Amino acid sequence: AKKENTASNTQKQVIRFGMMSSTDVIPLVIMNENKISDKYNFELDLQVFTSAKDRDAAFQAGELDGVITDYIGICMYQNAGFDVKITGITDGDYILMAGKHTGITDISQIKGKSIAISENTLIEYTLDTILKKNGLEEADVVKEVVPRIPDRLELLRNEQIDLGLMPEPFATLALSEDAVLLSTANECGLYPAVSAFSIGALEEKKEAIQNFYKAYNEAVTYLNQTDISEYEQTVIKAVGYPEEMAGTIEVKPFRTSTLPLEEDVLDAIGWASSKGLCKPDLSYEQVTYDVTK
Amino acid sequence: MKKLLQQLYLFIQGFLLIHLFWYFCYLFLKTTVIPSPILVYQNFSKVVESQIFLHILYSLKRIAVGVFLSLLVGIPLGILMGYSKKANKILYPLVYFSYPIPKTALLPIAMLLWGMRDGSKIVIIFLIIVFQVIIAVRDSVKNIDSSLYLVTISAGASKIEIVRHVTLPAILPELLTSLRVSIGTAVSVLFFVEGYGTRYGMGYYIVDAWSRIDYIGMYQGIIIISIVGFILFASMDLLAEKLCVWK
Amino acid sequence: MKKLLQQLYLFIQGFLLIHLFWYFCYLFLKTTVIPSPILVYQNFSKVVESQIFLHILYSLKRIAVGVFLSLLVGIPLGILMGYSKKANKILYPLVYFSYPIPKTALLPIAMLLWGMRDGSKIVIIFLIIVFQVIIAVRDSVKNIDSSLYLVTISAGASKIEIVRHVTLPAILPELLTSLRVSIGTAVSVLFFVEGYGTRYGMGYYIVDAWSRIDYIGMYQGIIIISIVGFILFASMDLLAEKLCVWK
Amino acid sequence: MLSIDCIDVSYKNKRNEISVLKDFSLELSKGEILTILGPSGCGKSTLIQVLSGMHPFTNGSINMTTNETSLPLSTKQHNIAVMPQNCGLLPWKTVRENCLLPLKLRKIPLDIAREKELKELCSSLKVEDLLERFPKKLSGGQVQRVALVRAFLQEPDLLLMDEPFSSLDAITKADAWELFLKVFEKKSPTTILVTHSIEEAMYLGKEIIVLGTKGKQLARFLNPYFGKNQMEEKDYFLLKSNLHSLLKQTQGKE
Amino acid sequence: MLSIDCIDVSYKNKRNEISVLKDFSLELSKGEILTILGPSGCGKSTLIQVLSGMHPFTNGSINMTTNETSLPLSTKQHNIAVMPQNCGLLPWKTVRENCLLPLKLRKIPLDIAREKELKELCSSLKVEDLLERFPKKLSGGQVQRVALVRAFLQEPDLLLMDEPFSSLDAITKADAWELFLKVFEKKSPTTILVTHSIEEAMYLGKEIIVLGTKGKQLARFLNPYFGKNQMEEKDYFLLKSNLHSLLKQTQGKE
Ligand SMILES: Nc1ncnc2c1ncn2[C@@H]1O[C@H](COP(=O)(O)OP(=O)(O)OP(=O)(O)O)[C@@H](O)[C@H]1O
Ligand SMILES: Nc1ncnc2c1ncn2[C@@H]1O[C@H](COP(=O)(O)OP(=O)(O)OP(=O)(O)O)[C@@H](O)[C@H]1O
Ligand SMILES: [Mg+2]
Ligand SMILES: [Mg+2]
Repeated sequence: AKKENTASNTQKQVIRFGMMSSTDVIPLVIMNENKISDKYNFELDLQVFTSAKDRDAAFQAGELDGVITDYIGICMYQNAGFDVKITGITDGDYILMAGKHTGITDISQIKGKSIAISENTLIEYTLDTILKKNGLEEADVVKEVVPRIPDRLELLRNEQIDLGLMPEPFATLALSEDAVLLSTANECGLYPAVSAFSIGALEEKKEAIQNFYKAYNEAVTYLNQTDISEYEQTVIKAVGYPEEMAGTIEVKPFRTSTLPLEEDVLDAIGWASSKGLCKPDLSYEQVTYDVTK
Repeated sequence: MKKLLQQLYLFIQGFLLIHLFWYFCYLFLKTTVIPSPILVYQNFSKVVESQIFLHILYSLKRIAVGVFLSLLVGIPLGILMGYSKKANKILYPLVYFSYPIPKTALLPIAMLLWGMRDGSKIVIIFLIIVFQVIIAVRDSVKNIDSSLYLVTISAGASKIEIVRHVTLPAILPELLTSLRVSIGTAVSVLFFVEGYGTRYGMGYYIVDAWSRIDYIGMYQGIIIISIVGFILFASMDLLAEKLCVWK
Repeated sequence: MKKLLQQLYLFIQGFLLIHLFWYFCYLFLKTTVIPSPILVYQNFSKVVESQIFLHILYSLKRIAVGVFLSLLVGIPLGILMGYSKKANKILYPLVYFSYPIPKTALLPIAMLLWGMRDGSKIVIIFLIIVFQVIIAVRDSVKNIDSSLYLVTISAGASKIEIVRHVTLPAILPELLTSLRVSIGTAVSVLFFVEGYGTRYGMGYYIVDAWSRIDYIGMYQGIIIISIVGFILFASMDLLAEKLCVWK
Repeated sequence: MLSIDCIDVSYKNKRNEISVLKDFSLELSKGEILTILGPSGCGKSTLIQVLSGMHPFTNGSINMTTNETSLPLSTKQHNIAVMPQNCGLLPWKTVRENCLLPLKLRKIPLDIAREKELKELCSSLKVEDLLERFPKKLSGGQVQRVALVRAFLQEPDLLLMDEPFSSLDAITKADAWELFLKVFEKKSPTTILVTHSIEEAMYLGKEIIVLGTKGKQLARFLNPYFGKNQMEEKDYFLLKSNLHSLLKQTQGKE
Repeated sequence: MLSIDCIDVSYKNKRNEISVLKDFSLELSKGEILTILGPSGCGKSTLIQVLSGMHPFTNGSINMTTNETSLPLSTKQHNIAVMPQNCGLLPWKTVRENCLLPLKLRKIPLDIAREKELKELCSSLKVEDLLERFPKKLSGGQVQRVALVRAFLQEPDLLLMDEPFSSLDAITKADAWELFLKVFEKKSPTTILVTHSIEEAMYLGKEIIVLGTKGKQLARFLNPYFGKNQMEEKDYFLLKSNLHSLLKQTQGKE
């Protein structure tokens, strides 16, 4: 159906944007839903992926112009020789929880407990950051690799694992079933998710991408000023909340898009290079791109 | 007609048996990942609303093209390897090396070359199935009783005529088995290849539900895929009966 | 001895052919997704350092157990379905329904029931392969020439003796084919089942590299898995030759 | 005693059913040899298949008396040896294994006496050099001789042979006939032998039966020339030409 | 003219090599019938297989002259019809399709004359009712008769038959012999016929050859009794018993 749209509006530039379901994507979906993108004369082709590997593959294959990713993802793209620039920030939180029967109520009790995460990703970085902020070390928890988030949720629910670190909507689901909230990324001052474009797209579709961020900010303004009831269905669909949660969903205020802070990015680069995911001399300038200039 | 009714009866019987098993699992395991079958069926109207036939059609198209291409490539290659020692010498290390490569790991390349739409999906299905077909065809060609060729060869048949009159009918039963296995594999692979770049397909339906932890939806998708698979298999059986009249 | 050398020669030849193909792809496509084979081999020392043999061993264990279990269950079930109309009537709808279910979608259940370690991995491998074995065995049992039974039956053989003296040897060639296909499938499935709950295995090695967008590492893993797969297949061929001396 | 009582035998296809034996009856005393003559396609092989438990029959019954108890014929209760028309060697067993298979299935131990018997039979039929070969590597006549060894090695209650000498050359055939008579003398199983050769039927059959289409019995009589080479005798020729014309009668009606 | 010149034929196994024909030569004029007698396992079927292009030979050469050009025998250059020992019907073709397959492969159109010939041959051999059946549903003799129809229907330069009448009853066999002679008279292909029956060899062969082990030629002569039923004649008996004792000689040495 999307292709037909393009055919009728040939002069509009198309931005092909890859993402995975999470709260980060709400402004993007609203952009399409409320026809903000039309107003700014570009077309937003949103592609949903269920696995980061698939998304990265499509991105590298040139099937996408931009993606929602994170600091660590950017480091890995750069390391793979794929020039992807951070062009803006997005909002999403990652919540560290303990299973309801583990008896853990505070983050200080998690020593030696097991946690399901994905390796060499934002999640592991977030975990390490949270641990560090709370005076713990990486080795204090047992990391189990489980790539798919739904599987991690199941393991937590069914007490096969003690801890979970999850984005929405999984965190809400777990918490609604009496999982214990221990900490969150945002609490620790960590906002690792970003939107990013490949350098090729930035050169080719610069104007459209500038407009994309204008539209993004307009969508954010709309979201922050409007009562959730007006766009709850959109949120449920985009994020993947279960239908039953209608009416109870909360959405934190969104930030308008800017470039992330240099020290945050450098922190992440430091972590990534210590894991061998990128070279330590990667600079802030190399990984960011100011579209407003 | 009577045959069809009988098939239907078996279908229902198998259906019930599996559901009974499922229900017991639900009762005894009491875990969130196994919802009650009753609940799943209560919500079935949603499935129909969600354009399930479109999903099925998309998947069937991908399977059909993938399987067809694998047969198109796999049967001649398999026959070639079965007959020609030279061809076998060149092709067999290639096949033996390429077969174990997890084709899903080639996704980046497939996407690069054939895009994220049906192109790469079909290529992945093709790559997964074609080696199964090649191996099955080659092995069954090697197992053909050599006395079957005598009359045909002495009557001056060309290579193509030998394939047409002896080889193909002789390997037909194994070919049909291989087709069954391939279709089964293709259906399961849907789950993987429909996880990206599409909003249609039974695989997408399941993955989508799964990632939304909508287990009811996921099981509905699995039921749909099972039924479609069953129908494909049953049609294969009918086809086999039609094709192998001489048995 | 001469045979082994010949095998080695073929091995090297196939190896070179594939790499030539790869190199051309690299030259013409010029994309990060396809690194230069030279680069990949220059970094090969890293692979050896990274305990690759441990990875291989872990994977082999999982494959061996999974394949063994599938044969253990699949062969008797297939034979039963091939011979007994009654058993076939009950089992065939079950098999036809369960076969197309994407087993990977059952991962949550498998993980909860058998844990994240080898248990669930082996169960998934088993579930994927067992249906292929059942179908292949059933079909080939049905294709056995009925005149082969005459002497054995009239000599008063029990059912088990018939299976031992007639059925098993008669389906052996197809069984070996099915085993080849199964092993190929199992190797590819590694990629999926070793993506979680383990830090060892060739599948893990590839997935890990992929998720780090480390294409060089990923290709190294693919090379390793290819070689291991090749060796498995070649041993299957040797086994087939040993077992089917009567051909 | 073997008694076949009014059985019907047919081949079922998807669409039609071909009736082969209709209301077929036959009695045969213990230790007799019955040779069956009949036109091609009259149902001789089918009868052998039915008796060896491979093919079902409808109506009627087949009983066999051994040790004074009469039981429905079954491969479990009765010791049946069969040599089918295509010889029925298992391709995956060597000649030796093929020959010993029926004994193994009947749980008869392979003692020295039996080993010696195998050797003797093999050398009589000149297959002693082929013992370790697989059937695929044998010529047509060799296959048949191996199947003969196998059949002769058993000690069955009922011996069924379907054209057992058809691929043998004149000399070997004559030897095989003698061997058959010798084995029969020793073990005297109840025997049914299907053949196309009138001479064979007259040399090997204590009784001869001539079948017409659908297994209709055209004649049955005691054969005075059993085991005798009386080709010169006038009565022999008379009987032979009688059989010949009987067979000729059956041909028009197939 | 067919000329086989000093060929060696053997079966190769993984370990050993079984030599079957050693330095074998044979000449046969166009339009002749050669019947081959020989003990079981002497290499008759192997020879047929070699001539029909299925089995390779080493050394020597096989040439055939048709239309005055002599070429190495090949299934592409020469029109060869073969009836193998196991008849070689394709299980997935009906009787009719099996009979017509060689014609189809030789691109000979199925005109009315040929259709009529098929009908006639079938009714002579009494398989006219079986045309739509599959070979699995035939009796042993029926299979052989169908294979005969197929062979007779072709118009080959070279006709090879391996024990073509072995599963036929006396009456059918006699009919088939007559039919063979009739067909031969009409089409006169160069024919090699392998048989185990001395009578058959003497009735159907213009020339007779007796083979010993490894294909050694023990005798070859023109047969004065070709197509003649002179069983009463003394010379006939003499020849027959000569052949018999020749065959007997070969037996000890196998
Ligand atoms: N595939 C094979 N491999 C090895 N040896 C074989 C093979 N086929 C036949 N032989 C051997 O070759 C010899 C000749 O076989 P062939 O079939 O030509 O005999 P034949 O003269 O036709 O005998 P018969 O009259 O019994 O049919 C036999 O001794 C046989 O054992
Ligand atoms: N599987 C089958 N399905 C249908 N009909 C069959 C089948 N097998 C045999 N027949 C038919 O049954 C009849 C009897 O066959 P059978 O093999 O018993 O004949 P036979 O007396 O042994 O003949 P022959 O002397 O030619 O071996 C034949 O007319 C044949 O066509
Ligand atoms: Mg018969
Ligand atoms: Mg022969």
